[in-house]
Amino acid sequence: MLTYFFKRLGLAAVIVSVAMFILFCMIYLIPGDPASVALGPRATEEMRASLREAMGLNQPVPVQFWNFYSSAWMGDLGTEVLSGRPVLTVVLEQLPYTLALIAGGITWSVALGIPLGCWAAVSRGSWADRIVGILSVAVIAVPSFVIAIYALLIFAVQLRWLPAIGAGEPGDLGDQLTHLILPSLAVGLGWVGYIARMVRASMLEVLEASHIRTARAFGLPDRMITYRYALSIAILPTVTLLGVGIGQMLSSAVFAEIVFARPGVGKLVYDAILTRNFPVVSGTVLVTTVLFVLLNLLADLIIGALDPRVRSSF
Amino acid sequence: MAELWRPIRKILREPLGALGLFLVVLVIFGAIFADLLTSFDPTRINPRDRFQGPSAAHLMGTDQLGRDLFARVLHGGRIALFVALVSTAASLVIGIVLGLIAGYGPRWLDNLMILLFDAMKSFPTVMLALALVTIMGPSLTAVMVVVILVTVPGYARIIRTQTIALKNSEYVTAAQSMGANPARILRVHILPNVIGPLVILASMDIPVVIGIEAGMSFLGLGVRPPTPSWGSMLNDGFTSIRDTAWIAIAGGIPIILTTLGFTFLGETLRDVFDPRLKGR
Amino acid sequence: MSDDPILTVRDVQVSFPVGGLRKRDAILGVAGVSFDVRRGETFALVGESGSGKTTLARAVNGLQAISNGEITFEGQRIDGLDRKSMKPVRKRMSMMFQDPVGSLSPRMTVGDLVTEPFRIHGIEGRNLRDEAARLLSLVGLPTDFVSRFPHQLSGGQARRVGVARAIALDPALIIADEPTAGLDVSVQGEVLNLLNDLRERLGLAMMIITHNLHVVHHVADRTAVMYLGRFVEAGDTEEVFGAPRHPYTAALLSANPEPDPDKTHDRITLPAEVPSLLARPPGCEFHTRCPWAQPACSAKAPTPTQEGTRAVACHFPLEPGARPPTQSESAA
Amino acid sequence: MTTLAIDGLNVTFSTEDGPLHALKNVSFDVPENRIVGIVGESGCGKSTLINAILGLLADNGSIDSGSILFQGRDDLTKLGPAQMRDLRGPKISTVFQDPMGALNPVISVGQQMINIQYRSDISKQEKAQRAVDMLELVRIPDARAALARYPHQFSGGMKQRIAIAMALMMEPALLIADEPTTALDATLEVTTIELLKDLQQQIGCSVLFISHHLGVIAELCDDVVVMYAGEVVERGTVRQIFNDPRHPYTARLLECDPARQSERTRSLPTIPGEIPDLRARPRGCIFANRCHRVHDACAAPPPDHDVGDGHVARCFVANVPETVEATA
Repeated sequence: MLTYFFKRLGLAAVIVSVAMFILFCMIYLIPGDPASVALGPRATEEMRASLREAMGLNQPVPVQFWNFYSSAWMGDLGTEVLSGRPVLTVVLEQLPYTLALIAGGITWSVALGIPLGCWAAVSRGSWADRIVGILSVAVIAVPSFVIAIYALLIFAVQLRWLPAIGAGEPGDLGDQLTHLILPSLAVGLGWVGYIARMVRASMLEVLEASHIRTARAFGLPDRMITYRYALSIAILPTVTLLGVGIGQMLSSAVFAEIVFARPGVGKLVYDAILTRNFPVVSGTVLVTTVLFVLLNLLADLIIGALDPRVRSSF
Repeated sequence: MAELWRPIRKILREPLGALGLFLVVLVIFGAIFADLLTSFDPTRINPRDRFQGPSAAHLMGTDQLGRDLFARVLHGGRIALFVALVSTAASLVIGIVLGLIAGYGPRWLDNLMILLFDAMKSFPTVMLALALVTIMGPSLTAVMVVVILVTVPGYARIIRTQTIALKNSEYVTAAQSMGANPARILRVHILPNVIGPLVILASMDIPVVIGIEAGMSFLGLGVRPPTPSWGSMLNDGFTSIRDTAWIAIAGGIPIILTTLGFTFLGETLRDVFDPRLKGR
Repeated sequence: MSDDPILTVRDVQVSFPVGGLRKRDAILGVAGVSFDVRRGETFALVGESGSGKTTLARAVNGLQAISNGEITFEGQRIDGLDRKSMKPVRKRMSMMFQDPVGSLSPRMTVGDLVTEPFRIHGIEGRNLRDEAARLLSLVGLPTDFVSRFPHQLSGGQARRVGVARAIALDPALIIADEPTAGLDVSVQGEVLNLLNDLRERLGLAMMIITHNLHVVHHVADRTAVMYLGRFVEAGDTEEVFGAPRHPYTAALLSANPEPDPDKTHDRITLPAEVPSLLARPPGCEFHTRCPWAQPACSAKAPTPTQEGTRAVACHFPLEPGARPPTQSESAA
Repeated sequence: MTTLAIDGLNVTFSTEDGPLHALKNVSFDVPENRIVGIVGESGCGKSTLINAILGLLADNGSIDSGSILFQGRDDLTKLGPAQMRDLRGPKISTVFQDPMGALNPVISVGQQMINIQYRSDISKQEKAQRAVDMLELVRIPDARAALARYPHQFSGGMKQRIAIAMALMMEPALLIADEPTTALDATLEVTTIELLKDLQQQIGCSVLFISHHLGVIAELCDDVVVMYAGEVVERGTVRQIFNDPRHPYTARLLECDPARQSERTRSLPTIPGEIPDLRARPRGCIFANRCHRVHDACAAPPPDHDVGDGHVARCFVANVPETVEATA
């Protein structure tokens, strides 16, 4: 298990490195001058030149990449243009808000998705199955920011049941949770559908497997077959799916933070673009990418812990 | 003609498929005949008619610049469909080529490409879009580049996995033992067997692409004003959501109807033509 | 049939790398095998799963690179040839694969399938439709089958299509991997008869790979028995079946229950399971399961000895009718 | 007392192209303490028969008529799902063909064997001990340690022996073995069969053994049922069937087995033709289109002809043994 962990960790590091390389290529090799982007149209040629110098843009490209790469691994993502604070600090300040939002989204999607999918699979072909099927397809289809705006419109503006903006009073957990309900629903609703569908499909597949036929042939009770024999296997793809899904939830979180005016990395990067705060943009992209890769790694480890076949193949 | 008619009949037999087909046809119809369906110019600013609620003259009302929302919805459909179809088609072609190379090529190339795909997929979509737009500036091209970068790794991986599975199948081994060259094996034995499922999966991604376009335009990173886009309309509506909710509704409804329509249609297509893909 | 070999295989080894990063470890799927196939004869390779028989067949056909040894076909060295130089060889040597339906490309019609060899080798000047009809009638299928797809065929029909494709270019050698796999007993005979018939009519040599000894008995002139990637015994089929000299051959023969309820079975039961290729036993590799094993067997590997037409790799070859010495104990 | 008495069983599947009559008037007995073999080629209805007995027919399948009497008391065609479940395991247990897929991959072997005993009141330790005893009986080395292992850590032959141990653990009255050795190599096949025979005698259960391998049937079984296209064409003791086949299909099938041909021959016997489409069964004899003894009468449904001592063949000419009648 330990070798498995280190193997996966090594692979994750390689993927992050390649991602950094791609990011570097995008920033520095695509036509367009980061210095002019950062300074805006009214900057003088002198200002651009000095910033270029400061950003190291006059050095050869491989050296630039090495500087970018090595300092990023050391945690140095540059400094914010306006305040001069380290970008990493700024991003890490905002990260907990986004993580809370994603955790909320996962909670919605797991708490609703798994039971719904299981129910649909067990009552296959019934009305319940069909309704769950149509609803999950529908919530997957509609983009999360549309859900966010309509949720805001209905529950906050029209009905006034829940707060519309902000993350709640610091220190007041209840208030913070109330503020989390709508944004996390917007983030997680689509994933309720994904998970319900995935659980249903893999449940049906597992229920067809010959070891389930064997279990039935031994007269095991239906509850034991459904939950201990089938769901324990059917849940595995869901964990992988969630690992992948966290990337999309990060995307949805950006919209949710903007719509509900919540602090978080999405709001941070959006504001940074509007103010041409370039290092913050690339730093945030990098941090969220690392976060995504790490959470994927976590999903793989969970699978390894749940599935003896995976465990022993490493 | 009968060849074309049979699948359509099969889709119409499913209530959800019929609904999906109806919505999709409606959106396409609206986009094509936008100029005939409304006499308003979607970009013409008319300060006297600002913030008008829905009425007989303005079916969906007007926005903060007095532009007719119905006209903007119809013309916005053109942008959405154009982005969806063009970039999905481009992604499909690129993804198939890359996937076949990774799956049938040498091991080291496969490993390298998989690493690149995985790295590409490890950027959260919106973050990738934000980073790109910062460099390229907001434009329709930026939206399409984002769509291609986001979807190609997935398509390529699917094709690669299938290609590898087929590469070891007995009928491909048989073709090798008869002396067929790789080009022939890919063209005759592999491509026809992997392309069908992927086209269906890609058709189910059309709503996702429409969502990306609308989302980026909503953030002001996509289509430049004053070009009408559902996403930017939604943003206009969002700014004044407390007072004039109809603008947000006008921007959101077409997104919802289009994504639902394509999804229902895609699901039905898949169930009818390739039931094995269910649950993917 | 003549003594002139069409295929000569000498000391062929096939190794597969195992383990992830350290690629130095390798297992031997085929561990040094030599044999000839003569013009017009049927040669059978027999073995259980994991014996390396299919790997050996793929190596002969150039689908699997060999790590050692020589393969000569019609007087030409064919091991190590690249795809282009191998192409002319493939006209003369065709291969049939295990799964009757699975070895046919699912989206091609029977007509396209049987004429594919012509298209691959760019053979012009023939009317492919006529060729398809000719080939189908050779294998006893109605000509209107040309427009069918593989999934519309029964196992036996699909196998016939495979045979038609294999003989399309008038090869000199056909390699058939488990030609009766997945077929019902009542259809097996049809396929074997067809192969025999074609072999005689077209003067082909055949190499049949199978686990089914009863099939071998009826179709093969000569038989080789494989265990863990080596030949343990090879020789004329009649002789090998009549009086097996290697304990493994004897065990394999006795393990085939005959459909006769009155037959008393005094069976040679093999204790233990087949060893892993990763941990080949020292000495004679069969000694872990051999009822006759003696101390010497685990110490030194036997070298194959030739007696007449037969070669046996055993320190203590069996006398005809030999019974295992302490069967009841070793089976426990 | 007969363990299982099947009488006039008819099973139909509804398919897109109309009803498929999968089993037609199937009747035979599995007497106490005997091994009954069912032999037949693909499409003969073996799997449908097992599923019908176990009450595990697919959703589109239904039993139209007939009875499956278990131990003279329960008609399995009329039992509810809960009652059926109470029989499966303790009374009727099953070993399936695929040793790789028959065990749950994420539950340890020991836990699976303990789960099967969920009806029993004994302590968990006693259940584990019972599992160890069974594993030892099927010659799994180091049985106690094996409890903690997962199915993928065993070889195919061992997995099939574990499946047999699980099936016999509750000492059922009837063991259904569905091609349990087909996926195994020849040397493993014979050891598995011998093991099965030993255990059957120890436990004293009846066995319904399904196989397409005539040699295995001949060696293992006391009685044989020959199926073709969803019908029982002939049944009798193993000697009656193998030494004196009365249905032309049985006779030809036996001939086709290359192992039956003691003389080396280059032209093996075959049965030309194909199984008829079960959606459009012929009115008369199901084998008529491939039969070399076909005559005018065969256009009508043939009777179940008892030729003596329980030897029954569904054929008009069953009373005329197929002697040396030349058969091409």
